[in-house]
Amino acid sequence: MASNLSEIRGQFPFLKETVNGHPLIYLDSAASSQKPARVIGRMSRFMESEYANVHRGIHLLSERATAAYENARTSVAKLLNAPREEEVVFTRGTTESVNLVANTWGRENIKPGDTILLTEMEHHSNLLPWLKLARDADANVEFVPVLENGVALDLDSARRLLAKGPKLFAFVHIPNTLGLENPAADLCAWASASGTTTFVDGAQSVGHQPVDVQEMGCDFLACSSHKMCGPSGIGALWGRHEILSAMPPWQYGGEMVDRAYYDKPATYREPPARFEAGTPPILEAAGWAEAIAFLNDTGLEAIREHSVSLANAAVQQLQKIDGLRIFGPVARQAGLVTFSIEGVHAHDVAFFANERGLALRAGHHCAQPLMRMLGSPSSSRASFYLYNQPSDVDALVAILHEAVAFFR
Amino acid sequence: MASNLSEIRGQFPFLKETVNGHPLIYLDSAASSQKPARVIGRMSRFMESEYANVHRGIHLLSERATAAYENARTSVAKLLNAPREEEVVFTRGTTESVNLVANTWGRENIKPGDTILLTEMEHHSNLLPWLKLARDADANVEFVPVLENGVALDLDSARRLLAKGPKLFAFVHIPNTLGLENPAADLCAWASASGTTTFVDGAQSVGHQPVDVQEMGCDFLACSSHKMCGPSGIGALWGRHEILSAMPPWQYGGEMVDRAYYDKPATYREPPARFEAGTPPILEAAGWAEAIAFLNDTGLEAIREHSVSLANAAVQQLQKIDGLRIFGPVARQAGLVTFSIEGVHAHDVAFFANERGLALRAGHHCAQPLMRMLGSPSSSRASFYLYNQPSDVDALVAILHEAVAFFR
Amino acid sequence: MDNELYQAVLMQHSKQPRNFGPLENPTHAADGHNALCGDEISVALRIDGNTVAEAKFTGSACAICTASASIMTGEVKGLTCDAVQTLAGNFRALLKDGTGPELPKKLEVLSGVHQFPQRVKCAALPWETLVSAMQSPVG
Amino acid sequence: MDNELYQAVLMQHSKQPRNFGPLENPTHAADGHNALCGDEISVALRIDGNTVAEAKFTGSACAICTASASIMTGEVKGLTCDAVQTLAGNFRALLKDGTGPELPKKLEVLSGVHQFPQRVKCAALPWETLVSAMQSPVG
Ligand SMILES: Cc1ncc(COP(=O)(O)O)c(C=O)c1O
Ligand SMILES: Cc1ncc(COP(=O)(O)O)c(C=O)c1O
Repeated sequence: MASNLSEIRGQFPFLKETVNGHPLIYLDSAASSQKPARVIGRMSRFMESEYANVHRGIHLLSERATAAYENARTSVAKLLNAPREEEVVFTRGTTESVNLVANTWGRENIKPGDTILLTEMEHHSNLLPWLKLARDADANVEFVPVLENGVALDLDSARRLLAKGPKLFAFVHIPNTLGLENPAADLCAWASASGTTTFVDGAQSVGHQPVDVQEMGCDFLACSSHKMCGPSGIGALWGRHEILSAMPPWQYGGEMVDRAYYDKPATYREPPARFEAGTPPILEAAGWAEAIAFLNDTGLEAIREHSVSLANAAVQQLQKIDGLRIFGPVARQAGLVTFSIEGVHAHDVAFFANERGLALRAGHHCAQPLMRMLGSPSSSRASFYLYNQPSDVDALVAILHEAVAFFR
Repeated sequence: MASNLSEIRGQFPFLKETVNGHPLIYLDSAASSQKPARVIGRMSRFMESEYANVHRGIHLLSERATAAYENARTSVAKLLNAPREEEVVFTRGTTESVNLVANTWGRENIKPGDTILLTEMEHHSNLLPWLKLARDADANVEFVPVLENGVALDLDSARRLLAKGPKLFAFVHIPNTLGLENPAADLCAWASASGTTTFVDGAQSVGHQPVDVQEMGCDFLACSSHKMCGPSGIGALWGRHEILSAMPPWQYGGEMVDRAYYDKPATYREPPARFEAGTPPILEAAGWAEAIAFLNDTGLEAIREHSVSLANAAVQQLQKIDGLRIFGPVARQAGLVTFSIEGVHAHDVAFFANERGLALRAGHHCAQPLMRMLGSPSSSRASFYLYNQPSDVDALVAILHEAVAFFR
Repeated sequence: MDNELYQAVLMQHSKQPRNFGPLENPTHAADGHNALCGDEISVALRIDGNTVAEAKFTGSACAICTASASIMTGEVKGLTCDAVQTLAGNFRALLKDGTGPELPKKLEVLSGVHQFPQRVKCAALPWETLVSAMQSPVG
Repeated sequence: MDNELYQAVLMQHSKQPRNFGPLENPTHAADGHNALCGDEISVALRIDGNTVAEAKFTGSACAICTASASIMTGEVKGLTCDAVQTLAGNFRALLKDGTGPELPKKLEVLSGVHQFPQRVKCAALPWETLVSAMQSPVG
């Protein structure tokens, strides 16, 4: 990818922005990614000549919109190598996907005394819905521990806890904090051996590297368009067809119903329609499909290598800053670095960096329990994606040196 | 509005589309509306130079995105004349807003034996979530009847049923089928007198005419951006502050939590954040705000008059077609006409019309119980909005004459 | 344009459908519907041994669905249940591609439907309901 | 740029905050936090009669929040609770508009904050926590 990096960067209009005269360096893709011109253009064209409500229309625009919407489903299915495209349910994003499963599969399958297994490195979105479910269902929650300084999931414990046969194991594929990748295929294999259902939070991995649900062997996987060059407002839940088919609806309304009555229970359509109540994110599906095409054209393996190599370069240089602590493994497995600096609060770091054009994230990264456990309720995060370049790392390092001199 | 109609039409790129050489005539705005160039342009610009995740960012793009997102909340609050902007919760649309209230306020307040009052003219989205809630809570459901041929809600019955003090009265302001407007302020006044909480489905009214929640006196109101020249993927729930503040969360995840723990219940933020779990529809908020500005510039009263006058003209001429039956009142109160034609199935009408460039909707319009009761499980609907013109009505009438000749 | 779909023969079937109306003493029956456009159809059969002796339909459906049901009920009368299954499969192929193996001439009037994907369901509904009826003994 | 916000006096307060550390035998105390950026602060008071006799704070917070807490704890000592309430209100106005009625000179070092809306919460947090502490008797 190094060879065509400038070509890729040329496709991202946001790179023209400046802060106080400094070119903008965006190191906050783990929160949300920027959009290439072709996604922006696709969405405009869609609104200009293809937009209408989907599914029930028998007119030109409705046919075009339906085709775009369903083609997006095909794109997502292919991106995940899903066996069937009906297994892809459109949601608002990863968070809604987790809530959907917790409220349908969860409420039907988690019984008093059952165990839900999570890990200590979950984003709030893959933590709170399960904690709520467990409370309501009188189930237990166990956590696979994280090793010292967040360098890895404790796989021995994972294996032991999975051998006890929890009902569900929900875990993050790539956490948004530690720069590591969990061995999802192994975890799912151990889970299956115990009859445990698996839910994978793919928010940070899908669109950042190849992800194959069949190879992974999971039962559910969730992801968000906005983290992979697509628009906000859409994401997906992928679930095995047998499991989805057996799940009751969650949200009720138009499109998901087969026959509705005043005085008797309605009958519902098959998945995915059953889980897509109301007007769905139509425009967003068209934009997301274009983002996926863009990522495929660029190459997901190349994107991963690029982001990880930038993160590795950052780790190498940041380690030299006195009092700077990096969370997670030294050899990066994912394109981000979370760190704290003794005597300099993350909020000040982010503010100071922004004044120089550098966009960092500060805070608990929606992973309060993990960051509290690691002893750093507030930390800074630099995350890399395909539009970042090696000089971004140099700028990061230089600005952090300056910040340390200023604040300490 | 008649004077600047051509100027308004000039702002809608979709009008350049053709079908078999015929200019496109879009009479399906009640399903979803088309987008003006300034909304399309706003969304492009937003993605080019203002996009990031909202709320937690301390960098330029995140500040811009947060400002746009919160300004959109202000725009919606003003559009509805809401007393406070924190009363506006962003959702995917009307359907999700109904589900949100049914699963929070509903589950806390509807007890066994309580009554939920609905009307016979509800869209599935304002029907099925309440039926599900009533089943789960062991509550009763009653319906305010619709008068013969759907000409009006039976207000005497409404008054009588409300006097019995149901716990909740959920009703549609403007149904998507009958071309009428329910007297929402009266209905809410009768409800309040009995201590009944009111939920108004504003999907077809907000953005099509002035709507004022304070004047209306309701407790909740739901609407969708895509029905009012804004993007899909976003809508709103408005709720009175005291009521929203007392409601538990529904979806759990990032942004809605205050403090999260592994081993004890989290604490949650105040509304609206409490109800906006995960990355929200950010881009969509920016687009919706622009759509609202566009509607305000055009004038909501003028838009209503325009659409209703086209519907009235259509009724006048359609009445002359032999065997054509129009549902709802002769004098239109809203800009749409639903009809059936003896011996010609709605599906064929829509197909035939589309071949001539005319976009109609056919089917049950997500109001199966109503349409079944009116004796027409499948009907056609022509709906008008600010970009339609008088000649669209003439084309509709001419094509229906042709269709009758062809199919009968 | 319309003519490719609404051929004259098809319109005859839709305006004056054959085998339309209730069947007395059916042995098998099923209802089908298309939530998307509002087609509603019921198919009733009298199966003698392994042969479809009688087939009628009722309901309210669009021209394509009505014509398809009219033609279908005519074609399947006298066939064995196995032959009906095969025919249903071949008809599905016709709707998908515009051609199908070993199809009675009369069914070819529906070959234009495959060009209009949103109408394929209309033509297919009677056959789906028929197949479901063969598996649903009455009473 | 930074200098408008991080003035020299402010940086002194943040690097060497006054009244930082635990207070023995507090009569009133409260915790405050800013979920958005991770500021965490605890304010402890000894209120004698109607007067704030002692005020200290602990926690981990950004420079603006720390400096604001350092200055605040110095200013409120010896004031009546009513006077503290008034001062808190005036300080809110300063953060909103960059000026405020009757503010002690020392607080003016924070007047630059209003230009950075995303930092207003940082400067306000100690005061919000103080007001909440005054309403929260210990034990
Ligand atoms: C690991 C992880 N899981 C879940 C989420 C939630 O995704 P979303 O906000 O798109 O629902 C995020 C992103 O914030 C994330 O990084
Ligand atoms: C009256 C009415 N209520 C509710 C809805 C549902 O709105 P949405 O599909 O945007 O959730 C619609 C639109 O389809 C409607 O017309």
